[in-house]
Amino acid sequence: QVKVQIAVANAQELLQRMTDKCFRKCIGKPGGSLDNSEQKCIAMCMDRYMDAWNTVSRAYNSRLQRERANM
Amino acid sequence: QVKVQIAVANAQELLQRMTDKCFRKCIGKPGGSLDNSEQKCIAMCMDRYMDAWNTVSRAYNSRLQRERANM
Amino acid sequence: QVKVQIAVANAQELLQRMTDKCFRKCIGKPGGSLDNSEQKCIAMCMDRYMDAWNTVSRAYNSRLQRERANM
Amino acid sequence: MAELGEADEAELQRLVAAEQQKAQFTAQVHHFMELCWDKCVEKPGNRLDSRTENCLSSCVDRFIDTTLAITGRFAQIVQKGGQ
Amino acid sequence: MAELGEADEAELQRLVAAEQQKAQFTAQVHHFMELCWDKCVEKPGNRLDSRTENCLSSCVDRFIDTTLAITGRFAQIVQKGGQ
Amino acid sequence: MAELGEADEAELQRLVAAEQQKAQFTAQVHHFMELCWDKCVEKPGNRLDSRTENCLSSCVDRFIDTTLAITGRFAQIVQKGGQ
Repeated sequence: QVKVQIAVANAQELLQRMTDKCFRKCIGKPGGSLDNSEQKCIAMCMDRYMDAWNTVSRAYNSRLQRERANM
Repeated sequence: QVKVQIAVANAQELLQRMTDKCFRKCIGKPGGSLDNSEQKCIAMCMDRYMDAWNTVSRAYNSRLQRERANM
Repeated sequence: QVKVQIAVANAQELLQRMTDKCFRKCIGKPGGSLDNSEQKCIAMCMDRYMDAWNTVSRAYNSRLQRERANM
Repeated sequence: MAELGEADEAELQRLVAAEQQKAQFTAQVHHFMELCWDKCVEKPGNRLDSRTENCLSSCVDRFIDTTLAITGRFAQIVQKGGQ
Repeated sequence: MAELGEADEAELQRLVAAEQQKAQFTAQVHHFMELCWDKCVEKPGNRLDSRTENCLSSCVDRFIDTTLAITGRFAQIVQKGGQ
Repeated sequence: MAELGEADEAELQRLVAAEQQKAQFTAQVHHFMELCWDKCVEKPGNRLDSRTENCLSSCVDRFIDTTLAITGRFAQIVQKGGQ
């Protein structure tokens, strides 16, 4: 159960940061509702954010392994 | 007394954030003293920050109530 | 030993903030390695950051003393 | 200090919960201000004009819309991945 | 560990208070650096020229002026509101 | 709850250490995202193109290079100062 709690906390942290970044990227001047292009932008931003997260994790992980190999 | 402590902590947090925002908005290149226009800008910035705080609180509150009504 | 721990924690905090600031200042679009001009920029940025830290500390300290003298 | 009776304890818990909810509300308003102040207020003037007021209210609503959209889509992705 | 005598305890409290004050000073300097570094330092050069040095010192003083102005005005508003 | 035997305790410590390491890794990835997302991703498109992917990977590596450069230089300065 502790593991589930950690996973939930991690997901919340990720969602919060993603929401902040995508709100800043996709919403210029906030209007009366999310228009179509804003909705599309948010969906794409979210998918790209998770792609980028994976790319960054892989890059960090492989760097850690190279550093360890050099020690 | 606990309530007073909470109120003081809230006021301090508000003052700190307001000071940061108004310093960034009103002071371009910092000079030898706060000149007249900077002083006026700070006073107005502070009043507008509190107005904005109230507007945002009301908007958030009414959204919370609409969401609850929809559940 | 507590003092050493505090000193280490302070140095780490300083190094982290300095690294963030100098990375933002010196690395535009990250390339395949740190090129020569980026390396020089980082070294200078680091020295200037510590100079600036000392200037800011002195200014803050002398202001604190002036404020105390006025009380 | 005297021991708390059961009724007092329930009352105390209710008070603590109410304070926590208020603190959460306040923290959220600080967060909105962080995002919406720079988006909506350019030069602070003599009063908050109606355009700025509308921008601030819309900023709150659009941010919540964004949160709901992202959370909903994320839940879908997690569910599909779990099958 | 031996028990602390009263004198030692007072000494310990003094030390803790001094460390707290230093930590507060350091935290405040970090905060000034956050605000003033980007305002005053453009491209880091071979030394901190006097214009940048003056900008940094003034930045600290103007920020403290701003804090005092806002805190004072806020106290006035609270007092008026409390009447 | 039954008392933990020595073997269980060692196992528990190993698990806690592993979770801490994972949490540190995740926190570091959040930090990279904070720095690299704005540097590398302009308008989010239908997929992460290879230029953006390279930028993100290089961003991580260059940031670590910067950290090592600064930490090494700082250690040198401290040692010289300590002589």
